[in-house]
Amino acid sequence: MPNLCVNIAGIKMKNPFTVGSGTFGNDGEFEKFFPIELLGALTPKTIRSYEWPGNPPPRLAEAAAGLLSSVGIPSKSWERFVKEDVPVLKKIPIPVIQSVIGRTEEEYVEIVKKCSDLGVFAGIELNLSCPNLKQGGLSFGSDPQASESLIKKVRKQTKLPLIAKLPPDYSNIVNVAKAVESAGADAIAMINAPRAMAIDYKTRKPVLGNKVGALSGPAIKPIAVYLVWEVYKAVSIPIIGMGGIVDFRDVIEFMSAGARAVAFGTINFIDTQAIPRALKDLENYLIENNIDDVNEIVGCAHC
Amino acid sequence: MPNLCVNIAGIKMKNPFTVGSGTFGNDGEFEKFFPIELLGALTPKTIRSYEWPGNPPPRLAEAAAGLLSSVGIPSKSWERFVKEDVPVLKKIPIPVIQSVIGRTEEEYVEIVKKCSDLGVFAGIELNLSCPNLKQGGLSFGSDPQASESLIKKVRKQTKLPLIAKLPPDYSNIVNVAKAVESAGADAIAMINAPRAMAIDYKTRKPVLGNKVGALSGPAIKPIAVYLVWEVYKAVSIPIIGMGGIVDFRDVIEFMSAGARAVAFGTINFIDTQAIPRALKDLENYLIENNIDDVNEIVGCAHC
Amino acid sequence: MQQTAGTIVWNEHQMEDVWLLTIEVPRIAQRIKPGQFVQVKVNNLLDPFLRRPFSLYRTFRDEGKLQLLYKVVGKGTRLMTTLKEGTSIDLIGPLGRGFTLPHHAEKIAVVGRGIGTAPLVALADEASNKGVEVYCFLSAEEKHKLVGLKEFKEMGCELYLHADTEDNVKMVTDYLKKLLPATQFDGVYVCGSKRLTREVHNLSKKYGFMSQVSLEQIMACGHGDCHGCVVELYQDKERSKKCYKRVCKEGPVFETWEVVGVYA
Amino acid sequence: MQQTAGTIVWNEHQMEDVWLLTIEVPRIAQRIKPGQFVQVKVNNLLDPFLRRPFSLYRTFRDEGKLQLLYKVVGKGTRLMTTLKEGTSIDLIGPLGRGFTLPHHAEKIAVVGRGIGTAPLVALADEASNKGVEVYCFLSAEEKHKLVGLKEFKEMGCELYLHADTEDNVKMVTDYLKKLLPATQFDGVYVCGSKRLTREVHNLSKKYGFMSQVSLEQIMACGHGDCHGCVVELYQDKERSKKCYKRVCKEGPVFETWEVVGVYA
Ligand SMILES: Cc1cc2nc3c(=O)[nH]c(=O)nc-3n(C[C@H](O)[C@H](O)[C@H](O)COP(=O)(O)OP(=O)(O)OC[C@H]3O[C@@H](n4cnc5c(N)ncnc54)[C@H](O)[C@@H]3O)c2cc1C
Ligand SMILES: Cc1cc2nc3c(=O)[nH]c(=O)nc-3n(C[C@H](O)[C@H](O)[C@H](O)COP(=O)(O)OP(=O)(O)OC[C@H]3O[C@@H](n4cnc5c(N)ncnc54)[C@H](O)[C@@H]3O)c2cc1C
Ligand SMILES: Cc1cc2nc3c(=O)[nH]c(=O)nc-3n(C[C@H](O)[C@H](O)[C@H](O)COP(=O)(O)O)c2cc1C
Ligand SMILES: Cc1cc2nc3c(=O)[nH]c(=O)nc-3n(C[C@H](O)[C@H](O)[C@H](O)COP(=O)(O)O)c2cc1C
Ligand code: FES
Ligand code: FES
Repeated sequence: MPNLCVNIAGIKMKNPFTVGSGTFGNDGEFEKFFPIELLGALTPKTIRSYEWPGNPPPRLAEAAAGLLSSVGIPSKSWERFVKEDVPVLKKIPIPVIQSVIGRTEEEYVEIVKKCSDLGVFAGIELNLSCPNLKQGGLSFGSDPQASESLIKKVRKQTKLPLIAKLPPDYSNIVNVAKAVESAGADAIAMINAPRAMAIDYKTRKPVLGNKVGALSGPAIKPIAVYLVWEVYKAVSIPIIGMGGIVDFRDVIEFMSAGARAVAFGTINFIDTQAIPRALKDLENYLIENNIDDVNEIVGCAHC
Repeated sequence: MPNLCVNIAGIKMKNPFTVGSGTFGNDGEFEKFFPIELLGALTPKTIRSYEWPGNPPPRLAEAAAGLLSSVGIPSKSWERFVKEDVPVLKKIPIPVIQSVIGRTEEEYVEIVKKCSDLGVFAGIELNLSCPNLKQGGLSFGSDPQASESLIKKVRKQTKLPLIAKLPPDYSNIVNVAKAVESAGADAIAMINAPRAMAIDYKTRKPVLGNKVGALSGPAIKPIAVYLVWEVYKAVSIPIIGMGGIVDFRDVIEFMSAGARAVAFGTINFIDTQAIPRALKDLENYLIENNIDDVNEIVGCAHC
Repeated sequence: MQQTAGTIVWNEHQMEDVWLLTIEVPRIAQRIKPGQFVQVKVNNLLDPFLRRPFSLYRTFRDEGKLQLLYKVVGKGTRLMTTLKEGTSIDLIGPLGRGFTLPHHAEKIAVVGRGIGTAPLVALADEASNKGVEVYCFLSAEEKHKLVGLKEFKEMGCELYLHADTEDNVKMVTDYLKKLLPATQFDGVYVCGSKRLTREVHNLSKKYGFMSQVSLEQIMACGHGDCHGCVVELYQDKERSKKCYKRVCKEGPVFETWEVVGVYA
Repeated sequence: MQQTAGTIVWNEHQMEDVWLLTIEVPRIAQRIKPGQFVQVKVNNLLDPFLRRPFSLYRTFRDEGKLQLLYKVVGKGTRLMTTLKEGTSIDLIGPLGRGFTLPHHAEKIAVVGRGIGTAPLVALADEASNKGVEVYCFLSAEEKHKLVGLKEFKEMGCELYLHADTEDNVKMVTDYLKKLLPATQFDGVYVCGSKRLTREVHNLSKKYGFMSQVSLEQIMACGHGDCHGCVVELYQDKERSKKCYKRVCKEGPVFETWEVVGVYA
């Protein structure tokens, strides 16, 4: 059997598979469709340090080979999170990477400290890229200075591996990646869904309640693979690659471009069996191709 | 009959339809599938001031609801262009907008002057966004300073309407749009295809000869509409919108977002009748919706 | 709730643009309840990209079969009409919270308009099997577009019909109004019209019966994970605070008090 | 060249993973020549996104019909097997530069391997109709995978067959070699194998006959507009300079001297 374990900044994953934050599980229900142990790590939905309703409906529109969404990271209060979600997350038998967001540096610092102090997480993912918020997220992730300053502050709050989740920002992503690396981030997750929008041809008004949304799914895969390819050349911390992954072929594509782990996102909404199937297919692929260790394919398209 | 005429910086188009440079016609063959008079304007493939072979094959890969390509703007010599192409372009009974590119400011200046002096073009489109070149194109279009400086120099060479074609660059596009406007560009064409890539899961190497390519087609439409929406808010020069247009509904979507004209791109490769059909459908739509003038829908999603 | 492959038993045109799809899929058919729905993958391509949600229309538990009644409105439903007998179809279900039929219910009313009548057929079926008396109030633009007539008749339901073209002053709930309060309903269930939902809700307040409505919203996952299908509803019976609820998870069946004044 | 809807007359499984598609489409069928191809829209969805190119296999001009012989290799061709008799299919054609049959040709040879034999059937058909004698040299991995046997026989061609499994030292061109120079060919046409292309080219240099090869490359438009389907070939007979040529426009049929040493 080939080795499937990967190590993301000290987080030991028994295979390279995780999920895109916000695209898998809810209300403590992480095993609706397959045993959670199949995953290398779990990345639950981004939380805030305060209660938040999210964006007004409609929040979804179908796009060509993709999904347009503007959920806006609804969040329960910290108290309810601790009472309702943490006990469930504690019992998860694989590493849990909690994704967090803030509107200001202070809010990021607060939520990172709180999460770190809980002692249940294997790592913290900083969502620097939510495309559906007026404040926070993207305003950090598209600016090398702002993201560097933020990571430095947050770094002091936790010894846990810090993963910076970046937006698909062509001209800045390489500089932002370098900035978060030098500021002490341990890994990069990419890409978050690019900002996008649809207008109803009948009403000639935006389809989404929030007007602007984000595009995810297979439509964005060639963009995501390209950006992973570029960032891999620029940094030495590991990359968790995502954006349109559907099957094991996409997994190999992202890993060859430079991702050490991969996240299944939007496909979870449509094919709840995508992850178990891809895991089996990946194993078979490695065997058939005489690859002993999945780590061998990381970045191999660059040679 | 509703009015379909639009005016792009003095270029009078009898309807809002043009084609994405590089996606329609060739070798003087512009009427293979329908009479050219159906178009409001013709935008032939980008030319250089010198001969160029383009990128090595393979240049194409299929993507989800899109096309990945890396043609790299092959170009004949200026002499052959003048001898072989110009006589054909002269006879085109609609405005012809010639797209041009250079690797340096000097090359842009040279090709703009040469084209302007020919006296056959209704306007010149500056390709500031070719995603498949090592030099030129994108390096200008993703940088407000560089594009401003370039437009200023080029502006002096011609009295023809100057259209700046921009790349889909999230963090810079609004600033670049403002910069080209203030430097004297008369219109903006957007978007060019975003950089993208595919890796063959069997060989684990890039599929394209050029490794990196660009993604076009319906996959990118929600991104393109969003960027038009943002640029429309920032500038007052007209926008020629494109990116994944397939039918009249997409035309209305782009125009509602703020485009005054639209370009059909990749769809021309797949459905040679897309333009004539969309034109008829657009007319019917305007009639059914009691819209007297197509200009009324420009930007109407913003109200 | 599970994702599983069913086999198409038949797919036949019913009337106008309404089709009936019969699927053999025991693992869902034996569990699904009236008001719940399934998420259908229309083909195995990326276009259309999302699954399409359809309510349970009828179920034949012993045979492991269920039926969906669907109206052709766009790309996905148009493709569904080409599904062939004997081929396989990928479903997720049962999904959502169905209708509540009170334990000792004796009489209920269903109020449906157009294709919105589909889930009410499932409910009437279950209720009449349990010996509950079912009154049906059906509405449509035109008489020949009324949905479920034959089925309700076979179940022995009392029928009240209304078509806009024949009498556009009245509403089908006017018949319901006339029966009240003489006839006592243990529950009134509505689907397919905001106007009828408001009417039912007003009558429920006046006469004190339970009333539920089944909502629709565009969905991605259908199983609570994407938070995309929310509608704004009242949070509690006081109707002072509003909140977002997921149609696929907290619904698609809601109490009319949650809905009326916000979403309907 | 035009885009037009044809009607599927039949779509039948031939052998192994090879299918035969017969389309009634007079406007293309009456114009298309051997070696030319059509661009097929496999369905009317966005997946698959691109058209798929297929060479002319046979044409029945009087009936306005043409045939494509296709091998199932991926998503597009798999979907093509589901195309139903009587339904419509969208085509662009005729496309590309076909084979050149010299005016006073008396004898030609076709050298095909696997599904690459398809366009050679069209050529043999035209040639034998004009009274040209056709020698066929066919190769495949296994004997039962040889393509076009029945058709070539019906045309009265002389057949030379070769299967890797039965004799993997020899090549099918060895038969051709033996006939040379005693037999004089006015043209030799090859498709489906780089190795066979090189062999044919070497023989053509030695014995001075014209030789052409049909190439494949992934295509977007198929009609010269996208510049995506280029291959690197020799620019002129001196074979000193190379350049990019479009398979869909300058090809798919090239002279072997253009190809051998660069692309084959
Ligand atoms: C819980 C629930 C139960 C339903 N039950 C039935 C039923 O029993 N019979 C029936 O005919 N219809 C039912 N619908 C509506 C049905 O899902 C839509 O008509 C169908 O999805 C339209 O798909 P389309 O591709 O034909 O249309 P398109 O216009 O191509 O759809 C475009 C997009 O909009 C979405 N969409 C369009 N209309 C609706 C809608 N009303 N609700 C949710 N999403 C929509 C589609 O999923 C798709 O993403 C139900 C909807 C929901 C939410
Ligand atoms: C001029 C020409 C004539 C052809 N004639 C025939 C014929 O008569 N019979 C036949 O069986 N096949 C023929 N082919 C090959 C045929 O086009 C491909 O096998 C087919 O496109 C594969 O599609 P798919 O979706 O099944 O495979 P996929 O693997 O899903 O295709 C993926 C992508 O690769 C492209 N592609 C894959 N293989 C080829 C190829 N060999 N050439 C060009 N594009 C390819 C497809 O268009 C698609 O974009 C011809 C190709 C060309 C260029
Ligand atoms: C409905 C939805 C909700 C999402 N929520 C979050 C979130 O809370 N935090 C986050 O970092 N990313 C979020 N994402 C982004 C995904 O994690 C992922 O980065 C993106 O969708 C690209 O991957 P995909 O194309 O495979 O979905 C969300 C995406 C979708 C579609
Ligand atoms: C094969 C191909 C060649 C292109 N060549 C050019 C070009 O020469 N100059 C240019 O400005 N844009 C070029 N483009 C970009 C298109 O004009 C257009 O901006 C882009 O494809 C987005 O539109 P679409 O999605 O409708 O194709 C090319 C695109 C493709 C697919
Ligand atoms: S559709 Fe995803 S939460 Fe309801
Ligand atoms: S496929 Fe477009 S030029 Fe050949």
